[in-house]
Amino acid sequence: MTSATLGGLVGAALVGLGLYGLIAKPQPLRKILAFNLMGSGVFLVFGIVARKGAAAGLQADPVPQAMVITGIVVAFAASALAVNLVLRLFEAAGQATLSRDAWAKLPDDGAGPV
Amino acid sequence: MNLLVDLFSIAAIGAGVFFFLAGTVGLLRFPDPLSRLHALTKADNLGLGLIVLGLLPRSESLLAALKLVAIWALVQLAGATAAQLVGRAVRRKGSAA
Amino acid sequence: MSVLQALDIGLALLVFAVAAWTIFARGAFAATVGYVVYGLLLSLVWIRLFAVDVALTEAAIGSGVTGILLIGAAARLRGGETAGDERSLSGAARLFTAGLCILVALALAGVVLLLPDQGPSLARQSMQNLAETGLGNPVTAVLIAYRSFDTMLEKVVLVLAVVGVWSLAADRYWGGAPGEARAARPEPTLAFLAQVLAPLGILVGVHIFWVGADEPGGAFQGGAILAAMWMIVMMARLTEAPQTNAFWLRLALVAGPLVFLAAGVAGSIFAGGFFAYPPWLAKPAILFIETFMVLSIAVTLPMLVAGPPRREPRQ
Amino acid sequence: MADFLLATAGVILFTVAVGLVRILSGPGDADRMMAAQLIGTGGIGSLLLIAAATGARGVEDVALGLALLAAFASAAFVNSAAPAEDPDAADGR
Repeated sequence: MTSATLGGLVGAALVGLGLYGLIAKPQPLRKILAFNLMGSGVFLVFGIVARKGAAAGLQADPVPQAMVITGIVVAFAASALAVNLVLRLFEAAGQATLSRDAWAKLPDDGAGPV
Repeated sequence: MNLLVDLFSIAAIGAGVFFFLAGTVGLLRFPDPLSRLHALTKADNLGLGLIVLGLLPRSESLLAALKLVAIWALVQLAGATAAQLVGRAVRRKGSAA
Repeated sequence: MSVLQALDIGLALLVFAVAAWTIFARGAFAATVGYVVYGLLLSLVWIRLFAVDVALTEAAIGSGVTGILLIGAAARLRGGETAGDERSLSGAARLFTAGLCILVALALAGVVLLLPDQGPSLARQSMQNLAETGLGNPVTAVLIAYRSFDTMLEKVVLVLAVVGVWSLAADRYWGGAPGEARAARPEPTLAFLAQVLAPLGILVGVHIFWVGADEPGGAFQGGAILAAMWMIVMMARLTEAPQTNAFWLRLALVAGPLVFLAAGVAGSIFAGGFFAYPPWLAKPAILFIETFMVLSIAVTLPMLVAGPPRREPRQ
Repeated sequence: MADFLLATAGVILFTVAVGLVRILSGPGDADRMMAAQLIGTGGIGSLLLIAAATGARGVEDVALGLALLAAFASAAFVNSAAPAEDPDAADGR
């Protein structure tokens, strides 16, 4: 097995792991982590497409590489927005969870201080 | 000549690995955060330093060699300050931190 | 089995184990540190796939800047996880989800295994036209010349993300500076670190941007390192976060996409196509655009991490 | 020689992995921050060794970037762990 195939298999496993975390973990921060994990798994799978497109003296196809670079930056921007939303939720409501029971226990509808 | 360079690399890098091992053993064996921190920084400084030393004669250009030394120096700085910062955090909160 | 294969397998197992830790760890903080470790390991994997430009991006953004963002958030959110959280899915639902996710992973693994050994590739075309761009690094050529529209829009996404973060502010803080007003005295060690690191980091950031024309590196990676340096200086409180209504800040945020767009329009007027560069001007034009992109990235990333305005604007 | 360098990189990654098992599990957050520090140094070491063995170009710059950002996780941790207190007062001096 080549290192490229191995990298792709890791990518596939990461997508599975990330998807599980995204669904099963109730805390928003954990969901953000899981989503990023999933995203990097997709990048890795794309990375082996680049590696298998090695030609013309290059060790990997530059087009997928450039797209992955763009992807990493966009993923960061999205994570930053998501993290700031969670922090704002925590600030406004004193907790940062999407669990329904936890919200039911709050005295008001969670509007909290501004 | 080549053989000599190889022997030097093997000796230095081997010694570097030894310090990484020693650092990990320290992490596993030491009872409290501050002494674990101590073990960690030793691995950082000596381990990476010796590996860089072993790789120096193999670098392609003078610039590459300078970069290797710069990497080691930066890791020194990072290791020393991070150890200080984490150590202060440990002391601030007591041993539970 | 060669040593290299053994190393690859070991690295793959380590990446997988750390990723699993990130998902299954008990505390959010432990999971977050796991993610930072994971990001660093990932740049090793990219080196093994011979994608050094990606490894550099992953090291600077995926591990470095994301680490600041997530660790800061996890530390501030401490106590925000309620005890009832772990019960949110029943055992059966959990099992079902796990089965589903394993199926997805297996399907993807099947695709990976079925990929042809020599896949379709644009490598040849990108090398053939490389001379016309005046660049030596095909990845930079793809980013700034062949697929410039993508890259320009990506810069717009960054600006939109900043607008999104800023609009989380309460009305009265709009236009103010992000971050709480803190104790004036900085942590001395942190201040020392920032004082030593920032000048070196600016040097390295500019270097990585500059060599990006011919070697692995480029505007994203160099800009991200510059951004990290501004962040450490702000964290050490050697400088205040700027007011978000400052004109220079807003100009710097949009300078990258604006110059990029202007270059595109100029191309359609003078060179016969949107984002076309005349060959004799290609390299200077690309470096000119990249310079403003570096500036925008170096300003955007710290603003994304700093969060919404939290102080009333000074008049 | 390449095999020696790769094997060394493998041994370093292995020791780092063992160390990670110990400190990622805590008990405290400070221990966990050490995990980030440990993988930083070990990662840079094995990166340099792998680069020397496989001859990938430009890897020194990746290591340089990682080295620059090595202390950032710890800095962010300290910075948000004690946001409001005066650092000297908190030190008990």
